[in-house]
Amino acid sequence: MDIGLFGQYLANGVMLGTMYALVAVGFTLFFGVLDVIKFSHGDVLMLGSFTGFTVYIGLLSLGIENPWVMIAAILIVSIVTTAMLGAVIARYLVLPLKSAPPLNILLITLMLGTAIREAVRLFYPDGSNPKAFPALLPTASVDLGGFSLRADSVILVAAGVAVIIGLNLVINRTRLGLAIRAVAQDEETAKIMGINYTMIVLVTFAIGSGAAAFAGIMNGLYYNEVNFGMGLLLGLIGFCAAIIGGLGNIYGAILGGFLFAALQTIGAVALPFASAYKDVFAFGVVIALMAWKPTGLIAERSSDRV
Amino acid sequence: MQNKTNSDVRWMGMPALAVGLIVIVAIALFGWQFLLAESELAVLGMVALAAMAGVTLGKTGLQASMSAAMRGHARSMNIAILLALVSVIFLLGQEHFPLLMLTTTLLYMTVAFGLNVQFGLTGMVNFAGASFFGVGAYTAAVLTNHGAVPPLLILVAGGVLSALIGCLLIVPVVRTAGHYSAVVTIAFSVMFKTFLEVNDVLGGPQGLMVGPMKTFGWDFNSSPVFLGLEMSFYVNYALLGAGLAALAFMFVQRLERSWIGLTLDSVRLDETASACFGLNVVRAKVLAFTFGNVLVGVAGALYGMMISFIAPNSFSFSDSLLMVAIVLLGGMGSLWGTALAAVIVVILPEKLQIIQEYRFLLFSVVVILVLLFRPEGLIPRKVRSYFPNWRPE
Amino acid sequence: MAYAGNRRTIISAALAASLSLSFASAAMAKDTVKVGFIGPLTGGVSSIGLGGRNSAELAVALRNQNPDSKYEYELEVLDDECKPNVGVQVATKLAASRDVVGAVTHYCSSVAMGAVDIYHKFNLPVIVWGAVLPDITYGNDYTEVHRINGTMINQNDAAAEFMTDQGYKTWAIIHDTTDYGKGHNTYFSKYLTEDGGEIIGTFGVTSDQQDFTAELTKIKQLNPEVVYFGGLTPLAVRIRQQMDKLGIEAQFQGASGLKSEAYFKGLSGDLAEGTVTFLEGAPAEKLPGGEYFMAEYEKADFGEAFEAYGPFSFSAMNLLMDAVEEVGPDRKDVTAYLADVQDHESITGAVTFDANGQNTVALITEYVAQDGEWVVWADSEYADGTRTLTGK
Amino acid sequence: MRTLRLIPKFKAHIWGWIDTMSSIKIENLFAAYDKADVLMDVSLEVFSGKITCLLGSNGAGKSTLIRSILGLTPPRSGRILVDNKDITNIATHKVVAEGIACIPEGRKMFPKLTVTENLRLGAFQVSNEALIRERLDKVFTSFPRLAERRDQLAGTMSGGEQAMVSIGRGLMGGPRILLIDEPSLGLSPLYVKENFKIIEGIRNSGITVFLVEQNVRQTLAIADYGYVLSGGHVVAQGTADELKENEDVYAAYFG
Repeated sequence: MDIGLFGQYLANGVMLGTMYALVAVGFTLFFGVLDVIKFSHGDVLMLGSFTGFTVYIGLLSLGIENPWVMIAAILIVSIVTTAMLGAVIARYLVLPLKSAPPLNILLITLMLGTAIREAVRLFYPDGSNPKAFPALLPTASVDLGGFSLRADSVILVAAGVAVIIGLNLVINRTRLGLAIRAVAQDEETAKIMGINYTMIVLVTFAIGSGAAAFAGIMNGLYYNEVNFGMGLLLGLIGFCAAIIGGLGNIYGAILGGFLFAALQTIGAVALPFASAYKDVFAFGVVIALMAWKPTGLIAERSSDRV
Repeated sequence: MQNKTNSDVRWMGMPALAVGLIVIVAIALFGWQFLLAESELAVLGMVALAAMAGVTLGKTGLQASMSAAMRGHARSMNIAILLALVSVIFLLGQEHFPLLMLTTTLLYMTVAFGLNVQFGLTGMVNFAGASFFGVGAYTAAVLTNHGAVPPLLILVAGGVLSALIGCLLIVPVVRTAGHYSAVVTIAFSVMFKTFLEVNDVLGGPQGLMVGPMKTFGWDFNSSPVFLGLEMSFYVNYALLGAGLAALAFMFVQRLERSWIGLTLDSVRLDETASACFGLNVVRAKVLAFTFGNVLVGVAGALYGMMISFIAPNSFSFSDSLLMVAIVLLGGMGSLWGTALAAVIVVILPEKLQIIQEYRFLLFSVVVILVLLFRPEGLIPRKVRSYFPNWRPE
Repeated sequence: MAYAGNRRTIISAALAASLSLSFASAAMAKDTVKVGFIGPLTGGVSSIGLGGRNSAELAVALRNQNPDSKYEYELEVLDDECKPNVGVQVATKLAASRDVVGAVTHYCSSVAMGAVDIYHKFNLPVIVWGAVLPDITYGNDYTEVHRINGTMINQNDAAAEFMTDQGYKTWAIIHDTTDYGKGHNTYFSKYLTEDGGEIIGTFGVTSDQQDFTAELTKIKQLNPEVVYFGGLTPLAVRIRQQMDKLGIEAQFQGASGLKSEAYFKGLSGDLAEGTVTFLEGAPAEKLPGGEYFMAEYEKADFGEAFEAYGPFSFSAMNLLMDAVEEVGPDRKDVTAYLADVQDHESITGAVTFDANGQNTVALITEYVAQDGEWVVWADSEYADGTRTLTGK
Repeated sequence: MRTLRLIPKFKAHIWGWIDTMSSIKIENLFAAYDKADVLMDVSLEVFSGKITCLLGSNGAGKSTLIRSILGLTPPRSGRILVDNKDITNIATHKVVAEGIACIPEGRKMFPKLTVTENLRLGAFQVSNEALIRERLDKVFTSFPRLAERRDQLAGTMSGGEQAMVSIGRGLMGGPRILLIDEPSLGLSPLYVKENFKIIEGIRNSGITVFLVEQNVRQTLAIADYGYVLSGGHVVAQGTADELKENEDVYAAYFG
């Protein structure tokens, strides 16, 4: 394979991996603090990107057209709204079920995801059709031997990686992060330390959902298209990524995200059979990985959380 | 309540068995009319009626009477229920669609009984129910199309093949726990459907025709004549479906009450402790997983023959979710709860056709509400009773 | 839609009677005849299903306003979710309901494939309004099953010929792995090879895929003149968008599933410009009654557009009601009537059913995307040379 | 059981050293745990600046009492007052804000956090960074071993070292009242002795201590006042000296 082509695959893979990792980090954070899987995550992401799209339409009607202003407004409104939604979900659907069997939370959030998806399809104007998300980033490209590196892709990946690093710093270096990690390891002792448990859970869900909104906007800016079903597969893949990395471990989520992207790319291009088998291949490898490392690549030991 | 003996539990002065029989007749009559109801007002009215009846009668002690009847007169009650079911099938005799719905419900019930062994008893998750259901249906398709395999054997083959395919997952499923094994089965579910679509050996995305069922010269797709009336050919499938569901119920209940059931329970509650007591945890898990998949596969084979056409789209991840929803809604490990939930999950969206594109939204909201307010499911599992009539003094 | 239910049973009748007095009072001078519509009203292709439903509803409403019609028509609408098992269920429901005399059914081919058996079993005459798999009519000899739209055979034959005539030589094919996409791949590949085109790569993608960069990167390396996509609009939008991302400068060509307004709504900038697609029949405004249909549709103020197959649904429903007007509300008679339909006037052109119930008037229209709308090729600035397709 | 109250109810005023009011006052507390009653009509006081101990065997309800004070197991009825402020049924972090800290049973390290992070969590409600650093220095001075291992994960340390972290963590928030739940549990006798010395030191520095223990002799050696809990009831109370003299009572309870 020539270098240019390889570069192109690598660039695509990194882009996908960044998005998957952002979704997976959310799963890992939620699992960390509350031992739950919030399956509506993908649809919350979709809602984030639709919020962004709505902001864009609103700005257009106000006559604001500076792309950087638009991006800033889209990001802020979408992330804040989605973060709040995440906290509301945690408060009213997840926390009340904390003592119920974990499967119930899985099912209730799955149903919530369906409800969100259906609501957008039915109640968003013309919601069942894909929407053209604006290309707001500069599209200049550099041709590097058969592989065109576009400015918008570079910016998106850089921003995505920055968000992941930022999240990591928040978790590992701040007082809030310390509280989140404490809650993740031992809820009761964390309370005894004077940590407002409910608040930390809500904040964690807000952070995770905000990250999903960011991934949603990133998705929109990159593919220039959003649709009501986009969250379903992204959520599923994010969940798988979080699991293969090892639930509750932020590095695991990142590793899992990039690994899944790599598997899909390899499945599509480097294997002898038809590219339609790439998902079969990727999910097959996931199953094999689980047989080999039943608790994920970065294994969760005793109470290794976040 | 616990201290009373069975004969003490009375509702409106009637002995438990009488109450139980009356309730069964009432439910059968209601089900018969509900399956026939078509106008939206009738459907909504009947749903409201059922909900009201459920709430008010539960408060008047009917429930206690009912469970006393189930405990004290298990055999008579079970026979009565089966008789009621068969009567409903014959009452519906000529109504194709209600019979199709009823049979579908019975088959989903069978599936949910199978999944219940995995979820409810052993604590293993399986998000690939629809895939194993599909294995059964595809087995039926291939066997009816190629070669002259006796149909009852096809049902068995559906179960066996589903168990064999399940073996592919045994290693990762047994080694992992909780959310990790959820991912294994979810991945399998996605993989299975994509695989069917991508390759053309099994009909690809267009699907396959499934031949009808023929046993002892009795073509299941021809209409039986009963009391001089020509019945819907679905009567055949409904009867078989009822038999299958009853058999599955019996098997699972026996299993639950046996030593194996106790083993599965202890594996669910504490794997490490079970291993310390010398229980073979791996064997228990393999057994439960396989047993569940066999039931799912058999139901799938019958479903394929009844619906006569199958395609990968029918066995997607969201169908698996529907099956999991039945188990959780009913109450983990609770067979009667499962049966009730199967009725709700299969029939409600169908009866809600009237609200068309809004019904999935409504359905998901209903499930959320039930889980919020009845986290243990509609009819939570009771503590196992080995000797139904025996109570410690 | 269907208000008065089927009052077969004592209890539901009593309930309905007590609760629905307000509905029952509608004047009913004429006999009521029930007809059905089935399409995907939920899920990914629901926009086309809703457009079809609206069009069928419109046909019924217009007919009921017509004082000359002999019957009052009542439409029963069911949702097949584009899933075969659900399709079989609702088909059974419709077919088994005795007072339904005929129906206009199915957009998704796999659903239609499963349901035709049911219609045959219950002798319910149906007219398929959107599914394009040839086997639906040609794979059986059921007299009950008819189809008003063309099959993917006609479409791809025309498409291959048209594109090779434009002088293109090499193609890369992307198709989704549904029956629709795979069927299109099969027939387009067949006719393209016959017409001398060369296929340098074929890629199957799943119907919910978001990212196509892996496939497209490979396509970029293969450097075809045309990228053909066999699939529906949502995926086409993503693929076209990502082609641009990767700097692929090839002509984009789609199957009938692409011709939707959503294609323009989903694409930013002028990316849609110059895309060509092919559709059975002719555009609504070109059709004999097209202007009328569009005006009435506009007037009825449905929330959704009628989309590519709305006119087919409309004329199928009209054809069905014409049959009922002619021979009365009886399934066997309607089936017999439909078997002999020759040059029957409809807004999608004259309808003639062959022995398999397939409309033989295989008119295929070429469309090109011009300034944010689908323009018939012959009327476009591309045909007169003002604009050119990519690479020409 | 109630009849076993051998020692008359405590009268604060007759004790010369009680010149302050009680820090924690528990009135008629009933608490249930998984539907089984654990505490039945418990009333007691924790005296300011003293070590008040609560003795009882396994399952007597000692830990439930601590959990009730902390708001982890909300009582069914009764009141808990801290300096006459009612803290019954308020969230745990608000209880902590009242100046109450706890050294929980079994030390309860955050195993995947470093020693320093564990200690910092003890001062979670302190926002003054300089104050936190000052207290960290104090802890490291008192426990030089912890200073050596400040960046080690707490889960990898020995039981004795973890006990140090736990004590240090309890002091980091600068509490007025310290609840100590079974500090001797699972430690070697040497460490236990050491621990009790430290607790005495904590009291001497002016912090009110509520010590819950099974180890009667060593506890009474440092405590000022004590209660005996059995079957959810307070069955005996008195000054440490009084309690020591009634050893036959403890034989009945602790066998």
